[in-house]
Amino acid sequence: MSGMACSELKIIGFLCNWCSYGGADTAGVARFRQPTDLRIIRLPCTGRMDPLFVLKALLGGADGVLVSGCHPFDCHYSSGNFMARRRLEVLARFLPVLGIDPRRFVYTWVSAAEGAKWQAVVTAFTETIHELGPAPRVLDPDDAPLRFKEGREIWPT
Amino acid sequence: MKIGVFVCLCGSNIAATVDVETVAESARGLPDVAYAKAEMYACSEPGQAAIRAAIEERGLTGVVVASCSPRMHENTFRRAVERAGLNPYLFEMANIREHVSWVSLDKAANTRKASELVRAAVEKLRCNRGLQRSRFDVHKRAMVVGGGVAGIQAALDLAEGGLTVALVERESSIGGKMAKLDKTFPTVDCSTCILGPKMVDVAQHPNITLYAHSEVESVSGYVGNFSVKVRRRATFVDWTKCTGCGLCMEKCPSRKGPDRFNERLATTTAIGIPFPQAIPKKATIDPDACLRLTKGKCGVCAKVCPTGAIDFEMADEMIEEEVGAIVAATGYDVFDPAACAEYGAGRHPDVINSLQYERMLSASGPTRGHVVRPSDGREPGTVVFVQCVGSRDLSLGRPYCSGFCCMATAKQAVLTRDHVPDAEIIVFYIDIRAPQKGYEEFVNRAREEYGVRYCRGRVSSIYRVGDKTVVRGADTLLGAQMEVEADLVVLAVGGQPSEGARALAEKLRISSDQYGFFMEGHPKLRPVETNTAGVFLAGACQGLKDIPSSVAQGSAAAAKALVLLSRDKLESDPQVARVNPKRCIGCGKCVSVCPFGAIRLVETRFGTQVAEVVEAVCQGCGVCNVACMDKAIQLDHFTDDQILAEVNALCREWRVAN
Amino acid sequence: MAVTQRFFLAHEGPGGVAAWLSAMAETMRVMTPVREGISVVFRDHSPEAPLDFGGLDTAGPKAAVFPQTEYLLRYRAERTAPVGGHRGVKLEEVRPEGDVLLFGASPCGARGLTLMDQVLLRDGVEDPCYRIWREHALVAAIVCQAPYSSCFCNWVGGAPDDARGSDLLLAEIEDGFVVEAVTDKGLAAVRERLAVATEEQARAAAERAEAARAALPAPPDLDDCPARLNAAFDDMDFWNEAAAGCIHCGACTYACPTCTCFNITDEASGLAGERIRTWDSCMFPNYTQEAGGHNPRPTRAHRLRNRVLHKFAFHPARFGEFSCTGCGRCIRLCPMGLDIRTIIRTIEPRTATQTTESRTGRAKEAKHV
Amino acid sequence: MADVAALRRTVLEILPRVDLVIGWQRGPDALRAAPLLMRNAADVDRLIWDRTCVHNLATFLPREKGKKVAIIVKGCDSRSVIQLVQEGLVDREDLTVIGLPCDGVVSQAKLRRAADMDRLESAEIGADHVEITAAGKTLRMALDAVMPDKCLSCAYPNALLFDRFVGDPMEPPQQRQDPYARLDAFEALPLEERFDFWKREMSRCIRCYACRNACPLCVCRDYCLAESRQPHYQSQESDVREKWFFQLIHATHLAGRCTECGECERACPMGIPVLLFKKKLGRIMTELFQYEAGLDVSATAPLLTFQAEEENIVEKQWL
Repeated sequence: MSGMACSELKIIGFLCNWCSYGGADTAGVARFRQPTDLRIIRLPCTGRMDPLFVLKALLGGADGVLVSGCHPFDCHYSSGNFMARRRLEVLARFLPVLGIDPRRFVYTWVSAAEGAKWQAVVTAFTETIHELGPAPRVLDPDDAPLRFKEGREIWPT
Repeated sequence: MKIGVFVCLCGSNIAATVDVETVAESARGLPDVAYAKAEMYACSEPGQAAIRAAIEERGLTGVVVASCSPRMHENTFRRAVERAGLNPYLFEMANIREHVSWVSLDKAANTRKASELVRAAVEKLRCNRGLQRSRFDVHKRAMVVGGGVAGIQAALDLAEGGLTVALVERESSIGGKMAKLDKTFPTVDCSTCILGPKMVDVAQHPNITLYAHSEVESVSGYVGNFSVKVRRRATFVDWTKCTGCGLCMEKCPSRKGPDRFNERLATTTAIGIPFPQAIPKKATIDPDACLRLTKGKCGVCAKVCPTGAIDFEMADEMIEEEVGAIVAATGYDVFDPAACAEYGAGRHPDVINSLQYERMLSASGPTRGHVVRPSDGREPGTVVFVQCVGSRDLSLGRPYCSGFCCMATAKQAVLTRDHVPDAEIIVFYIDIRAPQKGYEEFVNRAREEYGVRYCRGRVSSIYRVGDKTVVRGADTLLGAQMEVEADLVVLAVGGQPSEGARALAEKLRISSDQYGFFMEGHPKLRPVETNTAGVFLAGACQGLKDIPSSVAQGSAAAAKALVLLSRDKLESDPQVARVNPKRCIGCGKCVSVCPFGAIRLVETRFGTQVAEVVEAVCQGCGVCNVACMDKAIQLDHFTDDQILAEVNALCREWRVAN
Repeated sequence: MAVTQRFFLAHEGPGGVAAWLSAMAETMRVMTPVREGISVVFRDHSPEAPLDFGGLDTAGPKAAVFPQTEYLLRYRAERTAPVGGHRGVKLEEVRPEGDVLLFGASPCGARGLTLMDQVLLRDGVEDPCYRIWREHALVAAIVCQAPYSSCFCNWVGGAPDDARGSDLLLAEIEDGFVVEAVTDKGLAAVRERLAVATEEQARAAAERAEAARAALPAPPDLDDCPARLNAAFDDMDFWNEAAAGCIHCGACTYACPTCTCFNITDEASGLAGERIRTWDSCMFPNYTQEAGGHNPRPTRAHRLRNRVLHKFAFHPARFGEFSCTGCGRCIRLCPMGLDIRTIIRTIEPRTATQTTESRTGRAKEAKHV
Repeated sequence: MADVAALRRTVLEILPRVDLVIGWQRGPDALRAAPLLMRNAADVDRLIWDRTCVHNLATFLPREKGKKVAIIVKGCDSRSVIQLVQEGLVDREDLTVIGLPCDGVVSQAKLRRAADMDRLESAEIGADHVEITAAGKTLRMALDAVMPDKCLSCAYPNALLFDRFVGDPMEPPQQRQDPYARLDAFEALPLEERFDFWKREMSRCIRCYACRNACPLCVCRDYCLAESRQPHYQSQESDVREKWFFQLIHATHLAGRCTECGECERACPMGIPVLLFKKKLGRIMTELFQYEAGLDVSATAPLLTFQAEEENIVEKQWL
């Protein structure tokens, strides 16, 4: 299926519970329209964000990964986002050596109050991923073990 | 595991743009899911009853609710499943309202997205395990940081509630900004007359220990068991001996030190008591102004002091306080209008700020209550008030409304009429904000009964011509340029977090917003709690507010702390990091990254080192989990396997083709 | 079964390598050795890729009949009741499919297959997947012309032109290969397609093989090697020293043409999953790790001892042959420069007191790994 | 290079005070060495010191924790020791470091590319050349041509941490190659080619973990994520995704710790250039934090700390 035009790509978001998850809630409460590609995983803090989760997702079939947490100085745990910023910046700069387009990974800060910013971030990032198109696959879907193919038929195309 | 999935319609909030039946049907095809059903309102009593019934009748061992944000109802549902006998951590939520139904109208895409989020929740739940809360003892003592009116109220309520209280105040007297005010709006009653008795209560209350001229040095520990180091800054006067007689003040030859209480409108002695009603009423030496401390000469005060209280050798003292809860009430600072060069504050003598004017109006102030032009001491004929200086100004990075200045200006305009009956009084404003009880009426009285002229428009510049201060602005209602030759200009300055607020936030491990105001736990539902258990907020440090709101919040913070410490033991959040000692190699990376000092290395019986988490200190951020290379330390409820289960569940499906 | 018959496969031209491989590729997968950097690996044959017959394929031909990852079965849980509840499970055995020609293997690698057969194709405990792979594989080995410094096939009963394990044995001469059909399967692959070799060609090939054999240094006598190793079983001082430089990686075992150890894991995702057999190595600490926490081979010394004894004592005791083809891959690839030849040549039983001391030494060692 | 006799004398002097001394001995052929663990004086006779002593022996230190150990190190190896001490994985008090000056070793990979090393008959290493006789052919090569890249761009020829230094400290040799030359060349390729490159290279990997086990800073012992079932980061399958993901585990866990000693790549039996990942991370660490691992036992690794205002991080701006 890779290479075909896709109406929806696979974008995984990792959001800290206190700021960005709240910001995404705020955007929802305000009914700010957003593209539907993003699937959000809730973390307690971006300090919990292991760069390996991003790599796991990118090698596992995600077309884009978005991490969002509290603005600097606003971390619920005081310094989790500062730790995350270093780890994620290193990761962002590391991706090109793997041949992965660095635009497929973004980390940013959105507060619980910034519903409009969340909408802008999701929209812009989704647009970027659609411009880049489907990510190159490490494994051809047809070569993948059965368990990864299971579920392909759930959604009629 | 036997999992039940409940997909909420939320009336039409979800059902309008998500096909909930399809979501429930897809859930039935997920591993371990034994039951899936759509519910009209899952959070309602009938909805919760249905969940409990399903757990009991079908023997469910795990529950997923797909509904609104977990930030909204996770606790609701945790309690519901707990009542049915399930461990509350064998529960997961999929947010299909705020993140799905409300942000897109594409029903097919929403349904697919909701189903995938449910699948991720189910896959995570399959990795969950029941967590147990542990219990620990608490100190039945509270600390209040900041002795303004909010802190005073909190301290008094806590003390009346039966707790002992340590009240820490940076200045040498409590009272805060309110002590500097002449009158308060909208009743125009004497500020000192209503605050004074409360200050005396603080001094006399047997449950309150007052540390004035002191600051919080460091905070460690956790809810119920904070250990706070308080630095008592050297006063150079032994307060146990000082009687507050004031003789030293009369004799002190250094009289050029800035009078901070009087907002630098005057100078004062190097030793002194800031104002007559000060609590504690004890003298303090300003080491920067004292001749003895700066030049080694003088020492007059020591000679005249009848009790021999002067001690030039005094050094800062550290005091360790063990408390169960902390109320932060550090108030605010006024905006320094020197940043707005066009208004001439600091350059033109007859341009002062509203707090300075307040001191001028006060009978105990530097002019003994006479309204005068600072330049020549003459009574002003025209007084201009400029509103929103340092508020609602994007160019200064202060888009917020300071809240109290409209009313303060109206009050000062009214008082000006009392002091100078013939004065022309003009207020430049952008909007008038007077939403509380009696406020709007007060402003109208100022306009109508006191003849205060309100001009809607921003002032563009203030400059000096001869001995007049010219205020140039626009009256946008008339559409006319205005130039007023004023004798006195009062800038209604806004507020900002008090100096050192960020540093205190770091010590308390609470967060602050982009301006530095402390963040409450929830803007609506947890307005005095912070996200650090056991730390509460009162007054303007959380956001600028007027006296009644500050007092209310002081009482509210006290009530929250009293509720917390009414229990003999507290339960800890079980979402904490846990070490697998077999895996741990004892490298200590977790120890060095933990923001709470919650991890330590201990020696095993084999002589090797392993990490150990102090459960009650751990706040559950998970920074350690990432730093650990062999993943020997795992954050419960957000373990690697739980997050990977979600990642895998979301990645597994290949893209949807057109 | 063995009908010795010789054919000629030219380097170039109609009866040449390229043409023959293309013909073979019509009915089976063809894998040929390709040089990538400093290693030589078997890849799906591509007419464009230059073949590399210069030396040993780095990781041996084992993977062609004993893949590093083998899917043994797949399953999928299925809902039977309309609203969740009881589920059935659909199980499906996965079995290898399709023929494969492994062209250009080394004789020592090919001979490894016969030693693997002893383990995996024993009566009563036959490995069904391996059986199918073996039956479907056609092995064409090429006679070595000049031994490596790490080669010791003649120590363990092998030779540069050892035909055991091969279906076809190719010996390179000036303008092509003399192809010996070792098995009927091999014969069928060449009989219709290749010309019969001339006597002159056959003689040239034999001469070269003889020269290669002669180029190998004389082997030591290893007849008493199993006995010496068994006697030194408890001499942990010896094993500690032998394993001193070992970093317990799996390079030696994974490249070994006779190692057959594997691990079985189940992987699931959602309702579907697979049972997977993957290579394992006795050099890994986790290899003998027991669920209760005990590890009977706690140190590198224990693990190295097992590897050496398995190959030079235990296997010979059961099957009458060393489980080693002397290919030297473990020596070439060892990142730390360990040499198994040193061990099997030098080991001598020590006195009883030394052995007792070493037992205490073992307990002390165990704590630190 | 220092004199092996002097080195042996130093070892003999230290040996009575320690449980073991880690050095090198002759390996399977004239250009390969092997580690040597010396426990008594007789062992010291086998000690060698020449340009074949490539192994970074620091890899043996963590597992000898608790024993009194002496180790012989080159400049590059000493950085791994520093890093291990910094991370508390080795007790400095239990450790005696014998430092050496070194202006380069020989690379098996480069020798293999140039000569038939599997048929090596004899070799001689001169001051600026290597002469090899293999498969009957004699080849004389400049030393620079067969040195590992790390030696061509060496900035630390002398051990940085030592209790005893044998020989005279050297001036850093002239840099004959940019330390990131190979990375630059690789990064000049288009993204898709880089991606395909790794897919091809990783397909060769046999998951033997020689890279991991040779790494002096891979210290998770028996609990490597690559083989862990809980947490279950990856399966045991040998497809490219799993193999590549393991390399990424290894690389990310070395970020800010790796001294780029190159043991991972040297150890790889399949010749996969896995050092590129670490080189990239090393360069990122320099760019972002001006940090080089393994220089200072009291430094804090950049990923274990932060600055509220990061000088070199420009965060994503949204319009």
